[in-house]
This record gives sequence, C-alpha cells and structure tokens, in this order.
Amino acid sequence: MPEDFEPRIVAFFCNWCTYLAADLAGTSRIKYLPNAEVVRVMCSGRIDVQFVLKAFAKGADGVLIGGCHPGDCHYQEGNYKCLRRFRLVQRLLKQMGIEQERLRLEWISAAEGDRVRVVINDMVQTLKRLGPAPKLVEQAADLTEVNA
Amino acid sequence: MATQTAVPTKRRITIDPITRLEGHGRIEIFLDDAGHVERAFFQVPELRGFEKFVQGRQAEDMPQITSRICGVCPMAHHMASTKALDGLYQTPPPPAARKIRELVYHTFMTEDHALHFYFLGGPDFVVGPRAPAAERNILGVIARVGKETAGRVIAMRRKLRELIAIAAGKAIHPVFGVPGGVAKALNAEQAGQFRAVAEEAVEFARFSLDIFDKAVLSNSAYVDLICSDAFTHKTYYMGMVDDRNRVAFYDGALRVVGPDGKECARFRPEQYADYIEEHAEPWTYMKFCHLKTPGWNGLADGPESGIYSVAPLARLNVSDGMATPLAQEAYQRYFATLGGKPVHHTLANHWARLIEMLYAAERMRELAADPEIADPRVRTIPTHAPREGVGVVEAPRGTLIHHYRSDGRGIVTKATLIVATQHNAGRIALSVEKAARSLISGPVVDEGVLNMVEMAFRAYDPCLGCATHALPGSIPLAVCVHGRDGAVVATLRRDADGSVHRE
Amino acid sequence: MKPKVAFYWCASCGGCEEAVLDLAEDVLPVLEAVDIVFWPVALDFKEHDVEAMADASIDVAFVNGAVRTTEQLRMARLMRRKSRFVVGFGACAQQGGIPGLSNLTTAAATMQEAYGEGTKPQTNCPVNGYALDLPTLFDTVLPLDRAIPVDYNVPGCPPSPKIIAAALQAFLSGTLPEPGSVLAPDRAMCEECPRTDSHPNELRLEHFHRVPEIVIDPEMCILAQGVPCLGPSTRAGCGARCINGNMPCTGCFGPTSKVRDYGAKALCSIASVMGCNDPAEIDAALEEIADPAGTFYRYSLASSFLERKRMEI
Amino acid sequence: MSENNGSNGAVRIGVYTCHCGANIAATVDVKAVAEYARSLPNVAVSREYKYMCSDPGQDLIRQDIRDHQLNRVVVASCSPHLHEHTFRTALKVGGLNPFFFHMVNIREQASWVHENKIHATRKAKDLVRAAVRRVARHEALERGRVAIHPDVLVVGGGIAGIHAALTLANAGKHVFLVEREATIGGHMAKFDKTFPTLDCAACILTPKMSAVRAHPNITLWTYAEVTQVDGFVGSYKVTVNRRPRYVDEDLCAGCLDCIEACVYKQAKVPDEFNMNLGKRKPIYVPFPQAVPLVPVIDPETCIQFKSGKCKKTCVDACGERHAINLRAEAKQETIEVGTVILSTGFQTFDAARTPEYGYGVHPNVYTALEVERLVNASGPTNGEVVMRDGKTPGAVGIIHCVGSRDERTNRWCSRVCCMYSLKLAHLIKEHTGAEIFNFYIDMRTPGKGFEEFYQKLLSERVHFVRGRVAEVTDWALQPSEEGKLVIQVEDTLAGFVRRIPVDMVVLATGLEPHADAQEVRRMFNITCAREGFFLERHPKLAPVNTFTDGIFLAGCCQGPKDIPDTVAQAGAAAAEAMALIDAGYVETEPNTAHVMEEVCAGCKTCIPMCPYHAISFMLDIHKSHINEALCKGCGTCVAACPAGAIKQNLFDDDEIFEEIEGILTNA
Repeated sequence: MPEDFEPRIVAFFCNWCTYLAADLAGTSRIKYLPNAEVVRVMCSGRIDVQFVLKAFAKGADGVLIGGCHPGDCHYQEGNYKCLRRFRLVQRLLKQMGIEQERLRLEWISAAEGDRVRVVINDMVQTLKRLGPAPKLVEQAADLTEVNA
Repeated sequence: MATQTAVPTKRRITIDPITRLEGHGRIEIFLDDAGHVERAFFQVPELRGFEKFVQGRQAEDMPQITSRICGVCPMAHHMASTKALDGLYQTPPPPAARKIRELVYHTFMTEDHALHFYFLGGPDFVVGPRAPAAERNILGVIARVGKETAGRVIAMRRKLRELIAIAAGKAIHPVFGVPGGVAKALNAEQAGQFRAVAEEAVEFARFSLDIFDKAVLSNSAYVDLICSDAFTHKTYYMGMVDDRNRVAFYDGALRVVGPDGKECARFRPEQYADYIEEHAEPWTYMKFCHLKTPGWNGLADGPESGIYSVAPLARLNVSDGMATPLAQEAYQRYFATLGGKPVHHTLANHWARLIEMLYAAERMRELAADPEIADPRVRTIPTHAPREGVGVVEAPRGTLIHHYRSDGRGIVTKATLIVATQHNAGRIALSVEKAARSLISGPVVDEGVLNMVEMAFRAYDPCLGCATHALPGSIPLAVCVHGRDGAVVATLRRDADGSVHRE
Repeated sequence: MKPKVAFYWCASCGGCEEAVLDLAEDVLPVLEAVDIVFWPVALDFKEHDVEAMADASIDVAFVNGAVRTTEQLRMARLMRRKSRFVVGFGACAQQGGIPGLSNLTTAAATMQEAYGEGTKPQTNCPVNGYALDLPTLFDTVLPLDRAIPVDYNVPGCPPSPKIIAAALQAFLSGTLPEPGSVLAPDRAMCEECPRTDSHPNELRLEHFHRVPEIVIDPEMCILAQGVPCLGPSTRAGCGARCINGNMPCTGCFGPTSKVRDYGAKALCSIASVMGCNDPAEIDAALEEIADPAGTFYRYSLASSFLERKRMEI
Repeated sequence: MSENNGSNGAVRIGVYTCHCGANIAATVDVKAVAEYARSLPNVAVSREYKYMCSDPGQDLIRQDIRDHQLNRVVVASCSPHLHEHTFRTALKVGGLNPFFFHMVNIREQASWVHENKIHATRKAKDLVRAAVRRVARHEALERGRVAIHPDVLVVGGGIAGIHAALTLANAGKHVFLVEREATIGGHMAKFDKTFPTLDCAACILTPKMSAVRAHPNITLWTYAEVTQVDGFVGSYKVTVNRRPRYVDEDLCAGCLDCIEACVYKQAKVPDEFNMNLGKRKPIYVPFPQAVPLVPVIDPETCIQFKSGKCKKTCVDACGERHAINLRAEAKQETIEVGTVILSTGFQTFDAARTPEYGYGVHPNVYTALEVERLVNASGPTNGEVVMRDGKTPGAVGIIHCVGSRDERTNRWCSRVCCMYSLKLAHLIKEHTGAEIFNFYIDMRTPGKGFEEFYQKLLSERVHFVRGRVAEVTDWALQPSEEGKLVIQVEDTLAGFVRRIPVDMVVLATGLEPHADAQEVRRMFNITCAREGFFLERHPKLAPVNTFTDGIFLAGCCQGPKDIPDTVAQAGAAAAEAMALIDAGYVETEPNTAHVMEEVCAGCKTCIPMCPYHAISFMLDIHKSHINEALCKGCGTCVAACPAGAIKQNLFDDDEIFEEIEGILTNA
C-alpha cells in the first residue's frame, strides 16, 4: 500500500442528529481528517443498501453511516430500519470480499460534535491499515484479452 | 486469441462458429501419410464450474441452482439434487411425496425420450440414413409420418410438460424438490389430469414403437446397420435397477455388467466413488469416467478397459427386465431380435429409448392411479444436522450423480456432479474414432462418412447441454481432416438439418 | 419482405431454446412470419455467413446466455455489428444468471476444484504431436449488456411463453417500447401473485425460516410466513410460476426499471420488514439468511454494482 | 410572478462559492473552487463572493438567473440548516423555483474542521462537483401548507410558563398550562427577593399566578403531566395525566378548613416547598398563595390511605361542598394544539455530590434555596435566619460555583449564582448583621444593575475571598475554630491558604437539567445539548425554536438564566407561537414521498415503514398511497420499497446516486 494512501469515505448523515453534530463540530472548530465527504439524508432510514454498494463500486474505501441514537430518531424508528439493513449488508460484504470495517454505522446525536471527529479519525486510521478497497480491474483484463 | 499465436494459422480453420456456438462436440481427425485415420479427438471445450460456485450456497437451493446445468433435462438434475438433500438431512420423504416425485419424473422421462426420438434421433431411421440430407430432419419425419402424427407428437409433449409445470411449478427449472419431500401436494383433480394424460402417453409410446417397427425393424438394411461393426463396442455398462434388477429411473441400486453381460458390480448409489472415478485429458474439459477396476487403460474397449457406458442401451443391458407388462414384452422382443444380452450396438440406443418411453408411461399410469398420490402429507421436517448426501437418478441420457457435503448449517462445502455424458465420454470418443477409422481412408471424405460418424455420436443422445449448450443429438459436427503435417486436408460439416458442407 | 431474425446463445443451459420450443403450436406462425438467418441450434449458417452480411442487416438478434469466454464475447460483438436490434434473452443475458455466481470465485479456483492436482485441460495442448486447443474462461461472467450494447431484454430463467410471444409480437408489429426497456411489465411480481391479498398490511418479521424448516402454507403469502420471497423485488411476467409451485420467488426476472442493483434493493427491503430492534435479536434472525449473496443475487450478481467478489485473481 | 419550472431547455447551473469573510477563505482556496466549478458540465456561471448570504450576494444570484438564464443554482457556503432558506428565497425572487437549489457545506464541513488548505480545497471541490451533478436532477416543487390549530400547550408553570401563557391568552389564544406540582409558580415562588432590585418575588409573581387562574383563555392543570405527544406542527395530539389531589378543584372554595380539621393537630410531614425545613400535614397547600388554592392529600402520609382507619375529619369539615373525594382517580385529558412551549425549568445541583463541603454532614451547611426559604417572610421561620440549632449565625460563608464550572460535576456556569449569592449576603446581613464571606472564582455580574449591586455589597462590608473552597470542616486546629465550621480556601488574591471559621455555610448550588429531561425531549421529539438542556435551533437566529417545528423553548429548560431573561424568552416563545397561529398555516418542506402507481405492485412493504401512518393501501386499485399531508419526508419507505416505486422529493434516488458518483468521480 502506498505510504501516502488517503482513504476516501462516503458518509451518509441523517439531517437531525449526525449532520447537526457535524455542524456543531464545525462551529466548535473541532479539527478532524478531511477524508470523509457527507451526503445528507433526512433520516438514516432513507439509506438504501444500493447507495452503500454504489459507493464501494465507485471506489470508496469506506462508507460511514451516521444516525440518531436508538430511541432518538427524529422519525421515531428510521434508525432501526437502518440498523437492520446494516447488519444484513455486512454479511453480504463479507461474501463479496469487502472487509466489514469498511462499512461503519455510528449513532451520533446533535450534541456530539466531538464524536464526529473521533469516529472519522478512527475510521481513517482503520482504512489506512486495511489499505485501498480492492478495485474491479480484473474484468478489464478479460476484455482486453479479446480485443488483442 | 492466445492459441493462435502458439500454433500456426491452420488451426483457425477448425474454429468454426457452429462448433463454437454449440461450443462443444468438436472432432479433430488426424491422418497418417497413407491417408488413414491415425487419431481422432472428440473435444468438449467448456467448463461450467458449478462444483465450485455452489460452495457456500444454502443446500436447499441446490435443486434449483443445479437444474441450471441443463435446460434440456433440468428435472434430472433437480431430482438428483433433491435426493441428495434427503441424504444430507437424513430425511426420507413421506410416501405421497416420493410418489409425486416419481410420477413427475416418469412424466419427464416420457416427454424427453419423445423429444429425442422424433426431433433428433428419428430422422436417421424414419427418413433414412441415406436419404438426402435436406430431408433428414424433423420436417422429413413429418413428411413420412404425416402432419396429423406430427401434431400428435407436439401436442403430447406439450401436455406432458404442462403436467410437470402443475406439480413442479415450472417444466424448465422446476422448484418442487425440498429435503424430505416436495413443496406442494397434488389435489385429486390434478391427479386426475395425470391419469388422463398417462393413458394417452401409454398409447403414444406403443404407437411410437410401431413406427420404429415399420420404419426400422422391418428394414433389414437398417438392422444390419445397427448391428454393423462400425457401431459396435464391447464395453462395460452401468445403470440403475430396482430390487429385482429391473430398470429403474428414480431410485435403486447401480449395477454394472461386463462386455460379457455378467454382473460385475452392484452397489448403493452413495458407494459410487468406490467403483468409478474420473480421468482428465489435457485436450478436453470433459472428464472421462471409468471403472476403478479394471481402471483407465486409455481410449479402448474390451474387458481390460474401464470404459463403460450408460443410457438406454446400457440400462437394458444391466437389467433383468422391465417392471411394467407392455415394456417387458418389448424388452424381450428387443433382445430376441438383437441376439441376446448384452447388446453392444450403439445405434440400438434408439430402440431401447422407445422401450423406456413405454415403461415410463406405464409407470406414470400406475402412480397416477395410486390414491395415496393425493395425500396432503408431502413433507418431513428434518431433525438431523445436515452432513453429506448422494442423490442418483437415471437421466434420459444415463446415470446422474449429485454428491454434496455441508457444514452444520446446511451450507454446501463440497459438491461432486457426474453427468451422463461423462460416463459415456470414453465410449463416445471410441465410437467417433472407430467410425472414422472404418469409414475414412484417404483424404477423400464424403457426406456419407460424416453422417455415419454423427450417427454414432448422436445415438448416445449426448446431452452436452449438461456440460455444453447443445440440444441433444443435434450437435452439428465439424470434422477437420488433417494431413500428416497437420495441415487441414478437408473440413466437412454435418448440421442439424442434415445438410453437409465441404470447405 | 420478412424481418430477418437471428438466435444465438452464449453461456446458457439451453433452457431458453427449450422455452421457445415450449411455445409448441404457437411458435409456428411466428416462425413463418420471419426469416431466420442464423440459429446455430437448428440451421446451417456459419460465422463467415454472418460476417458476409452487411452491418445492421439482421433486424433483430435474440441472444441468450452470459458472456464468459473470449469466443462468446467475439461472437456477441459480431451479432451486435450485424444487427439493428440486439435482445438479451433470458436471465443469463440480462443479469448474468446462475453462471454469474462464478463471480464469487475465479477461473483458476474453478479449474482446481474440477481437476485437483492431476491433469488439467490446457488452452493450447500438443497431444503427442497433434495440436489441439481449448478456449479460455474469464474470471468474471459478464451479462450481455456489459459486453455489448443491448437494445432490449427479455427476462426470466427461462422467459415465460407469455412474454416470449409478446416480445416476438412487439418486433413483428413494430410496437417497441423505448430502447433499453425490459420487455415485461414494469411492476413487481406480487401483482400477479395469487397470494398477494394474504400479505398483511403491517408485516413485521421477528424470524426468518429456511425452506427445510417449515411447511409452507400453500395459500398464504410466503414472505409473510417468514421465508424470504423476492416477489416484491422482482419484475412480473412469469405468472408467479414458483409461487404456484409453493416455493418462494428467487428473482429470475430481475428488478423493475426503477431499481439499479437488484440484490441490494431486495436485501434492503427484506431487512426493512424485520420486527426486531435489538442487535442481538436482529443477528439471530439474520442467521437464517445463511447465504445473502446466493439468496439476493441468485441471478443478478454479474449485473450488480460490485459485479464480483473482490479477491486476488 | 411566473416561475421558471426548469423544464425548458438545457440545464444551466450557477455555482456560487462563499468566502464567508475569512471563515471559509482562510482554509479553502475559494478562487480555485470557483475556477474548478466553471469547468464542470452544465455550469453556466461560477462566482465567488465575500458573503453570499448578504443582499449583494443574493443579488448576484438573482441577476445571473436573469442574465444567464440559469435554471439551477448551487451555493457553496455554510450549513443548509443556516441559510438554505435564504438562498431558496433568493431563487424565488429571481423567478426560479426555489427547489432548483442545492447547498454545499464547505464551512462547517471543510474550512472550520480542516487545517490543511490543500485537503480542504480538494474536499470543497468534490462536494461542489457532487452538488452540480445532483442539482441537475432537481425538479420544480411546491411547498405544502398545514393549518395551525390555534390552541397552545405550555408545559411547566414557572415564571416562564406563566408569562408565556398570559401573553398568549391576552392575545386571545387559548392556552393549556400543565404543571407537574400542585401549584404553579416554580422556583421563583420560593424566593424572597429578586436581584438586583431586591423587589419581593411574591409581589411580582403572585399577581401573575392568580391572573393565570382567572384568565378565561387559560386551562390550568396542576398536579398533572404530559404523557404522550403525537402529530406535528399545526396539530399535536397531547395526552395529559392529571394525578388525583383528592380535593375537587371545581368544588373546593379554598377555605382550607379541611387542613385545619385534619386529625393531625400538628404538621408532622417534612414540607417539600420549604425544602423540608418546615412541616406540613398530609392534607396541605404548598404555600398560602398557591394557585390553585386547593389542598392536596398526600396518600403517602394520610392515615386514611395508609390504614383506612381515619375519622376523615377533613371530609366532615368540607361538609356540604363534598369537595373531598378520597376515591378520586387519575384523569386522562386529550387535547389538540397547534404549537407547544416547553418551560419545564431546571433542578438545582445536589450539594451531596460535593462531599468536601459537608452538606448533609454538618447541619449548618445549607443550600442557597434553603436559605431563600429561611430569609422568606412566609418561610418556615417567618423570615428569621436561624440555624437548625435555633441559634442565629454570627458569621456566614457563601461558597459560589457549587456544581458549576467544575470538571467533576457540571462544567457550565449557572449564570445566576453570583448574583443570588450577593442577594443572600445582603439579606442575611440585613436579617442577622452577621459577618458574610463570599468565596468566588470569578465575580460575574453581566446584567443591568448587576455590577452596581456588587459595588453596593462591597460597600456593605461583605467579605469577598477569591478562590475555590477546598473544604468545609468542623475539625478545629485552634481555639478560635472550636464549634465552628472552618472554610479552608486558597486566597488567590492574597496568595496563601486561609482557614475561615463561620457558623453557617451557604452553598450556591448551580442549575442543571431536570433528571427526566431526556424523557421529555423524546416525548416532544426535540434534541438536548451535550449538558442536557434542550437545544435551540440556532443560538442566535432561532434561540427559542427547536428543530421540531411548532415546539418552542422558554426559561431554564433551554439553559440557566435569570428571571428577566426567562421572562423575555417566554415572551419571545409566545410571539413565535402567535406568528404561526396568526399566519394560520405553516409551509412544509416539500421533501415528501409519493408512490408511482404505474410501478407499485401492491406488495405492502412500505406500509409498516411509516411512523405517521401516512401510507394506506387502496384496495380498489391494489396499490399503496401516501398521504402527503401526513408524510414527514424521512424516506424510510423509499429505501424499503423493493420495486423502487416510491419517489422522495429532494432526496430521490436519481439525486442521491448523482451525488455519490459526483463525490467519487475524480476530475
């Protein structure tokens, strides 16, 4: 793995808890690593497993999902729907040869600005240890063989 | 292509779209200086890889996954797989479920044998091996037997396949097999439909035998052809028999007889590995099955070679009779006509197939009439942890073996699949080479030769669909004749419609 | 002049051809209405015959099977060049199909499994002086549309007679939907499922069941019985064949036009109807979905976002 | 005005990157971002500007919409929670549908949280690229309107709740005021005087209390708690549990004869209202000016309830009125309101959590609130400052910041302790002439007249020692300390450790959230800040709003504050509620979901996904239907729909997939 490997993380944050926590981290000038880029959704219940796999397929080294703490969902239960999908897709990722640490679900409330820092920094360290997510290059080889 | 760089361009001539498309059944013939056949190869150039990618699947999904090995005989794979699950979970099906499986399976055997005789194998005899190629196809058959008969064939096949769909969900890739039973019971009305169609099927089978009588047996030239040396191999035979050594398709013991017709092995299906093994050659993806004793002694026949064959000819050879009256009559006549057991004439497969069709239809009739067939109790819920299971059935084209191991959660860890055409592979190679040797002398190769070669090949009804994509028997052959230097002297092709082309 | 039609197959089992034969009497009028210029299984035309045709001179080519070897890819490209419309026929062409499960492993591992340590087939193998060759397998099975541009797809493993007839009719009558369409209803299978009314309005599953563990009630919605049935995720058009066999839908017709990754979406919705909130309970329930890849991507792995397992090849 | 719905012609995007002064520009190369945006597909204009949210900034957008026929706008600046509305309005004014807009947060999520300019700039570019791809998929949307039910619920009857309720009631709105205790008045009712003016708390509070009781527009429920809240802005369904006080409020005349008649001749029960410094009977009113002035029977101590063997003299005393009903049961009231004001107040820090100060160990260590009662004329000692042993203190130490500004307990400043400590110092000195020592860390007097009050105290010779007190002990080291409480402290001005013997110690305990603040927050679906006080939507722009529309905050439940601030905030909350009520409706985010009927196969997967029962199943056409008025736009059903048959405005698959790919597509 290259020394200067900078993991790319796509983060899906719910509007009411984790996105606000990120705002709070900002207003509090808390510094964290710049590897995560946030897609805002209204609720972690909106996060379709397709989004997660699309991110990996497009080359994300990690995907981070941030939602309200259990019991605190702005929409009552969306985060539980998210949790169930997360547990199941983790099993799929394992079969697909993608390390489970590359997909992370964290409950971060609007008050936990510093938690955003802790989680993102920690995830970046984990991903640096794992190295870049394996990319889909092999099939191109198949095709070129034919074109040859 | 990689191979082109390795070998001069002459190789490309043999790479023909037809053989490519079929992907399979390519034959390469090499001549010596005198122009005599020095060596002929029958190649199967694809590997499907099911044995690998089924690892990690839920065992209960296997009957549906493995049926995709072949869309021509999916029921055979589905059933072998389902039986393997019974073993894996150590859960035999309740009586009704077993009977439903058998009923559906014999319905399938009837339908598949009909397909082969009329659409594929038939032309050679009904129309005639020396008839113009353009006529030697299903249209020719229709011309001979008449449109009304043709319509009867199509309608019969449709009815049989509709029955399969009723019980199994789908005729192509059925879904009803589950460990310890079937997914769905038959109701009285459906059983009634089976009974009605079974009656028809029996009549249809007899009618088909009549056609064979008139078209073939009454024609001494055909009989001579069948019995001719070019189409004769003295090999071992294997097939499934019931407790009284009668032909069995769904369940029973495997019996092996030698070239002399004497039993040399009789064993439970799960013991198959003690008796047969696979041999690989670098020039084909097909693995050759052979008997552990006498073992693999190259592509040769005779008692010293472990090569054996399966399918109708073999099944009749290994059995002491048929379990149904009408089929039993036909069975006796068959051996009487062909000079007793065993029959080594490859082309006799066609006749044997029709006898089996009659048996299947009769068996269908018995089962459909059994009141227990409509018993709603069609499942036994497994109580044992799954471990290992072997499922064996007689596919139309011969013995089909599915063998699984799984972990305690029923996740497949190992799968061995041995399909009919692998059992026959050795003998098919022999037939092709023998036909070639006995018919080709010198670079002048005419259509007759090619058709003879293909007849030998097609008689096995090699469901390369199981390891290839070809519809049974319809393998358009490309025969490339190479000179000593390897240069291609001639390439001839015999296509499904019977036409032959020289290039 | 009759429209020129070609049938061609790549990596498939032959079931698609059988499905055409299963039209039985009904297929004859259709076949009479067209001019079949290429059908390896039945007719004698060869690659160079096709090569000789003008580009786009075939009106429509129905191609079944996934693309798994160099030859299949080469021929698929030839069909593309010679045809105005290419139709992916069947689950393998549309989604990779069951052979697509090979994308969980590699060609090398497959060979190893089949031949072990002994003799292995060689793509280029001189046998005592005779030069023979065999084609190479890809590591990754490709659905047809990842090998060549495909105009339409006819889904199903195999396609049902109903939609085959409809597809042929669409071409004969020139009543074609917009390019890229799948020639089947753009709604989920539940629509034609006879049990759909027995699906409760508020389904919350505390447990899943694997088929061996449960006797499936032949009247009631199979998903409601806790057996993962993919009917809700799967395009209609099959006539609920598997349901009528009292077994769950496994998704051979693929997704609707609104879903990009069949398995991901199916997984997402199955997880959503779970009732439990406690992680331990959730995991316990999910133990019963022992093979997510094989369950949700039975036919569609090769056409999924991830396409194949990430592994050393 | 006619609005461009974007359907006409090609997508033309304007991208605006904001410097936010130096807030963004210092860490993100704004010019580079704007330059980069210009290179992206469909981008017609890309500008950077000092303050995009300013009028000139918004004018840029409006101008470009006209001059460059823009039909999509991206602004890269701060959090959408701050200015999304601002810019959408700018689009609207510019004649473009306001939802052809997407906001990129490069301040809170880039410039403020990253240090490396290269990385921060790269991230900003990624996010802008994602937004440009996303916004191209945006569609014209209309806001929905939800009617506002004119009634208001006020939770908590302290001064905040009282003031808010009266303000609304005087404006003609009907108010439900729910108070947990037997009387309204809250903490303020316990105070004697209020700083810095030293006017009598009762004199300013009790009139407001009785005004509440008397007001025709106010329904007052004391001894009651909200147990369930459903619905959303405009129509909240609220269930209130009214605990039985066993004296019927409607029948009781407040003569209090029943209390007199109680079989307990002497009050024996510790009196909570007096911080247990006094006694009450099992049947009691918390204090003479309680509102409502209706006694409560405490079943824990009433003989009838404990043994059933009481002569029930109270019932006899009530006589014909029959106001006393010992079989009374809790009553569930269900009401509908359009808005809610939470004024649930605070609790004081438990002094036992700072054992070094000996509260509960040394009898003469008091909390400030206890002393409030001691100095109060209507208190247990009728305003006499006497210690538990009956003696009058000669020297009193007041320790500030107990449970405030303390790493071990509460880290925040409670804002009022300095001032009330000064007040108490003054009052105690006034009542007893004792020597008063204030032990403080910093003296905080940031309010009108506060500093002056401090000066006044200094002139009154109250001692001030700067330093956090180490401990309060009765361990005498020298004769002068015998029988005294010794306060040991490092005098950080004098620079040495002092031991100061006193008779009485007053702990200026801080303010903290109620123990059940979390439950309340969940019930009302709002957020708590880290320390547990309810979180306002924005500290400056929306200080009394919450993130849940129609729910407002007043008083110390939002954070420690003094009475003037509390009352001011209560007024503000009332005004916010009125603004909604008088508008008559609230505009909703159009981020609702809807079913594409041509795709829906009626599998019903979506129905249990919705917490608002917005999804129904239409049997006639066998498809799901989403009631957009009930849909809150969480999108859970969208993700769950196995056929992809549900679209969510502003968060549709097309938009989100574009955003994901945009992020990961390196330029």
